[in-house]
Amino acid sequence: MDILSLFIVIPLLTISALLFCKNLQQSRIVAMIGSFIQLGMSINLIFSYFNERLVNSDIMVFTRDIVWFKPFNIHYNIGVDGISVALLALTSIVVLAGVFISWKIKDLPKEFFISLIVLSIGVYGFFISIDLFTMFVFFEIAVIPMYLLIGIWGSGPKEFSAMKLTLMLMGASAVLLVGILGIYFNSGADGGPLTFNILEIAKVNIPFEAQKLFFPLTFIGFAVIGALFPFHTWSPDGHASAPTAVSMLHAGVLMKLGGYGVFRVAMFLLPEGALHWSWFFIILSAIGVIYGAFAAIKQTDLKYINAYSSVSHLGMVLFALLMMNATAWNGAILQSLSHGFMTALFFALIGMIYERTHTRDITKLGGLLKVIPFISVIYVIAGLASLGLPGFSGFVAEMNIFVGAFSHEEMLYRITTIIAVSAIVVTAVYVLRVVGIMLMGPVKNQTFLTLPKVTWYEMTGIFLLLIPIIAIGVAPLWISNMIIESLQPFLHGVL
Amino acid sequence: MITGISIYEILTVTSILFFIGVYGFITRKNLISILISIELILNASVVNFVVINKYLYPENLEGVLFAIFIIAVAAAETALAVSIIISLYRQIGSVEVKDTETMKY
Amino acid sequence: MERILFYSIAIIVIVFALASVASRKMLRSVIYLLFVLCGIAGLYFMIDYNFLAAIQLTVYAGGIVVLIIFSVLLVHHIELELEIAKFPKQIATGLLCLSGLGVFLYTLYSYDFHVIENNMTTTTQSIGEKLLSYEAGGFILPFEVVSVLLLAVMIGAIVLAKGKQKSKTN
Amino acid sequence: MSIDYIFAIPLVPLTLFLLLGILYKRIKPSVSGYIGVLGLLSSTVLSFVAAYQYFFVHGKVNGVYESMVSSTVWMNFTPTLHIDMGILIDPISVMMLIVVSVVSLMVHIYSRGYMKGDEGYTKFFAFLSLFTFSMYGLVLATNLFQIYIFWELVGVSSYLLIGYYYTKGTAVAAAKKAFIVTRFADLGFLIGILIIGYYTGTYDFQTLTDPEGSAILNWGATSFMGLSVITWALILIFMGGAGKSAMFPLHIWLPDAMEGPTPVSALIHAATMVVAGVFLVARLFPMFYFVENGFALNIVAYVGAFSALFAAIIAITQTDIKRVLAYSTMSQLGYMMLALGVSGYDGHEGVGYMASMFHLFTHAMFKALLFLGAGSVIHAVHSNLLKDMGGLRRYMPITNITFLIAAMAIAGVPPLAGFWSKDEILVAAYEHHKLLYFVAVFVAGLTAFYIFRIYFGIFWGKETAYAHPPKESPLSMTFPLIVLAVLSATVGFVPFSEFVTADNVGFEAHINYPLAAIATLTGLIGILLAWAFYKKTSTLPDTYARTFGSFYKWAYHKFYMDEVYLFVTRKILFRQVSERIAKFDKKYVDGTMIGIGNKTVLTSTKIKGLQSGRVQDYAYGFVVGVVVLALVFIYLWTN
Repeated sequence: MDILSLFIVIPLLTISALLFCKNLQQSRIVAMIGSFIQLGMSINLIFSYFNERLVNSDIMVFTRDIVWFKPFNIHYNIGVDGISVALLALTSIVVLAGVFISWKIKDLPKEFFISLIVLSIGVYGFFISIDLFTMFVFFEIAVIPMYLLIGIWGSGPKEFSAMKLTLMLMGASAVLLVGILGIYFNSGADGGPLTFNILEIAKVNIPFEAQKLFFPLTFIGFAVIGALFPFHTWSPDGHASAPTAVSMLHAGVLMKLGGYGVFRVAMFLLPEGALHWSWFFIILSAIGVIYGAFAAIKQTDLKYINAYSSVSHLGMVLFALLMMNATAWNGAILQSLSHGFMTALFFALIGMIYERTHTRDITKLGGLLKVIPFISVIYVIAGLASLGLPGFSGFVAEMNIFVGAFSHEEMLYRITTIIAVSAIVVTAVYVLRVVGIMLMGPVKNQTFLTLPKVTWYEMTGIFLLLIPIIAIGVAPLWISNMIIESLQPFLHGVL
Repeated sequence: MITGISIYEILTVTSILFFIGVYGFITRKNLISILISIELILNASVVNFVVINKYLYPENLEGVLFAIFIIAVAAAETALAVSIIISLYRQIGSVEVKDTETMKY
Repeated sequence: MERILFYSIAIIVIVFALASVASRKMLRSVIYLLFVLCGIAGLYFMIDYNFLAAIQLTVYAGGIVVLIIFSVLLVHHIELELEIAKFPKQIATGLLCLSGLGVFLYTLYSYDFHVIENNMTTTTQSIGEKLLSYEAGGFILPFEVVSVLLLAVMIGAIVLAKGKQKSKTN
Repeated sequence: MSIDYIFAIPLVPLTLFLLLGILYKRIKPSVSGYIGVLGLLSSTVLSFVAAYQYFFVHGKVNGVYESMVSSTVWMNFTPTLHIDMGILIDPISVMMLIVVSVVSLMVHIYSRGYMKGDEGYTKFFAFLSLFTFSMYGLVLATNLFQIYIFWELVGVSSYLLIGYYYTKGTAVAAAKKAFIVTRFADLGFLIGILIIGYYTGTYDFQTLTDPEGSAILNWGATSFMGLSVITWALILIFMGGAGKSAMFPLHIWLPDAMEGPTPVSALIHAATMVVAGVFLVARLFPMFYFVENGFALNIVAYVGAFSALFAAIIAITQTDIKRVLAYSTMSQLGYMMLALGVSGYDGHEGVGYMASMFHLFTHAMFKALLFLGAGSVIHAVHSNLLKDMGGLRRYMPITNITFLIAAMAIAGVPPLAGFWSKDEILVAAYEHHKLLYFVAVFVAGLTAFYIFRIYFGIFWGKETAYAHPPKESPLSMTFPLIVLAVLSATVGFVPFSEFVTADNVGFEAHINYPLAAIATLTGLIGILLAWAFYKKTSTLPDTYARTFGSFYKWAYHKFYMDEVYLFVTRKILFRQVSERIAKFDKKYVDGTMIGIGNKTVLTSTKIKGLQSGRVQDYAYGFVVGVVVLALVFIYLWTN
């Protein structure tokens, strides 16, 4: 068994073990052990990746290729580069933290953890695939359990939100499938056989007309899950209804599939189409950045605030990807990672606050710093990380994006960069607004005085997420080197 | 073969019969009437088998044999249909199509 | 002579068929059907398929129509005026059938049938031999299948017709 | 000279912060106070060692104090453009080290008394350490990005410390305001950095400020909308500096920041953080001076002069003593900016630069003293308002005397510290532009007036009936007062121009007697007026307030700047933009998506009737289909 297929196999084993569990205690232990092994594996993968890189200079390493549908030349073709390694690590950390946060889940614990792990299979598979079709299959695997997770374990208008989310993502998938098939049928443009293999297609000169046609389809297909304005509206409702761990996984990991897909498929395979269309999507994503930030100011539901903040932050990812240079791309990947940890942390904290106070309306909360100091302090830290304070990962990512985007030749792009930069002020406004209203000030409700303290499993979840944020923020060089190195083949492909 | 009658004329008659059956099938609202219409349609086609056999391939017998089978199957079908109608009548007290519309949507 | 006979049979068949689908009284409708079936039996006689004509009369006119009459008598009052489709729907269906007929006839008349002039009479014996023959072109297998079918239908009909009276017990 | 031991100076407070932050609950308050003071003491000692070594042991090389750098790459943007982390030792950073260390140490000692019994005692020291660390990092920064990083960190420490009394609504609001206003200013700073990085390809101070370097010579000539791109960048960077240093119109956060504990106001909002803007301009001084003949520098000068005047006028009318001091700080910062703005580069030309740094140095001492003295008073009477005080000289003799020394220092009474530095500023202004000079002199008079107004108000005047008779503060609080008073009285005699100049060469400064006399006279007039108005309770202040009428009212309401900002943020940005966007999102963007869903459902409801379950209908459709298809095929075949 190769090191990457284990990322699929171990969750499958975990699921089969979960099937035999009888109650909450057993299922959470099994899920925890399974995710813990995953985390160990992704850490191991980081080190083996560095070792492998010393001797192997292919674009993808640890590759493996098995045909699974010959007539259409579909392969189970896997491999990783620095970017996917980083994102795999992100996923395994968030999944483990998610399991810890769901330690006390009430209804149907076994089924909950199974769905959670199915979701993680989809995500792992997506990040390791180099075959377009396999990638798409994993993409769908990741999206579908979402419906169940929100529809069954959610709160509020959960059925509606679940349906809205799933339908919008499915709609995007349909568009994406057209894009992928378009790429597939043009992959023989140089006379070779039709193929789904990304690395093979990248060598083919797909005709410009086809690129022009299929780039927007592929881009939008992926970008909807990355919350591109104006296709972001599934996200606030979906997050608001989802249970804590699902929000974490969704915002932390699933939304990253968008940026990664855009990068790996749309930009890499259709570079000329990307150049042709970039101005349009840059404007959209820059609007998204500012728009999300402004929309977040007026929300009163914590999860809505966070959802709009995700729109803003992930708009930054798409924005940077379209800028087409190594610095901005590096920033985009770092932003994906950083946003993944940060927003998962946020949702975890919101879940804890909600569990204790039974409300997410910030106007009803107040003075939490006095009654649940640990959670509140971490919330402040997460907020500061989110507004891009140096020393946290957000700063590193944003600076890379800004510097990269600003070094674009064209004036239009630089002006949009300045617009996007101004989001840092608006972000500060909404983050501090929440901190000011919810955490500081007098204690609004006397019942808050008796709120239970933070528990060990909550602390574990928090630290799992907080440590990478600080680690990237304080010492960004190693990870940014790992990413930049992997960007080189893409740069040559595009420029 | 009928002296002085071309195959076109016979086929015209059966076509008319066929479409009368179709008309009845669509417009009638009663299960038994629909059954009658089906018999008309079946008969129209049986005649076609026979006539084409007689006019075009007189030395063969396939058309006739098919006609016999069709009649047998029609008899079977009618028997079943009638028993279904009776059983339905027992259950819902009606053989009107509108009362049996439970397969909707 | 045969022309006159054929046309009168054709007119009987068509008129009674129309009457059968148009009549609002069930029993009459069945009786009109009987006339149509008899007319068709006449047609078989005219083209010298006597055996077939006999079967038509016995099975159809004698069996099926009687069955239908029984069912009518079981489930209807004789004088019951049946409901039929609304007038616009009738018109629409009529037009549809007419255009369908037009298509049929157009196709028929534009096709050139290679008619073989003959006067052969098919005997019952030859039909029987063909039906029970094992050789190539023999129909023994379908014959057996049909007999099994008839048996199955017989059982099925009994089971169905004997079914419980659910609506009344509930 | 090895400079590696200087890394220890910022690292000590960082360690303290982590230690106190992590062991927050498990550490006794008294212990954490001692740890904080001891840690800072070691940093201070190291700072003095560094200063001694740099100026006296290492000394001048080829006639200049050379800059020394030790840094490592922290993050790569491109192979050539990267953020370094390290330390840059040159005269101004060494001077800032001394300022930060001394004031921070004094504030640490003072806080042990002032914060006694507060439940967040340990937290307070942790935040103070975080701030001190960030401030060290800022002054030692080797490049623009590093300074930006620590710039943000001092901002957040300031946020945390202003909001220290987090259950108090006004404190929370003030903290938020301070952070957001400076953040807005930092936006300009960041864009400026981006522009500089893009054109010059470096963030490094030494490369950027080299007068013969490409940043100044080549890129200074690339123009955009009438000005050089570098000038634009400098203006934007100055915007960042103006935000931190509370220059008009970005000053509105500073008075509100007085909601924080008084030691914090002394350390952050008087002596160290707020001078970061001045320091930044000084850091980039060659760029400001050489690019386009100092266009950006002129802006600095005028903004500084206006802020000085503006703040001094407001200071006269305020009744909260900490606010008076806050406006005074703003006014003095304006002075420093003004001095930088009027400065030249070489030799004696650079007197403004030298004066600005000198004033920064002396101001840190006496303003910290004023704040700590005010804190001592507030500690005794539990109020910030002037009307609750009076006649305190009998109860608090040490506070009285130290406060008086500080007040005389800021009023420019010779031979106290303020006199010397202010004199140099006036000289520089006089040589540059007469208008700026007159503004500066006028502001000097106003300064003397408002500072003695509160002095007389607090320590003389009518005695208020105190519920508890006020007591002199404990030794932990008076000791820093005495130390700072001694420093305020004496640092003026430091031959500053020998050490800190624009070109790092040094020159000998002489007192310009006529100008000094005028300045001193103005100061004395101010003091005498204050004497006449406020020594005893009199009707004079009210009479004059009425004479000035609406102008007084405007000044009392801080010229309605807060209201203007509130209008822009709350009415326009929140009400108009943000709320509209939120509504737009709900109604149109989301509405479209949901609309598509609803339309689908509607269509399906309509067409589901086709699937009626009636075989006859299906047959009808089937026949129609057959006929139509047949017609189509016939049509196709016959043609």
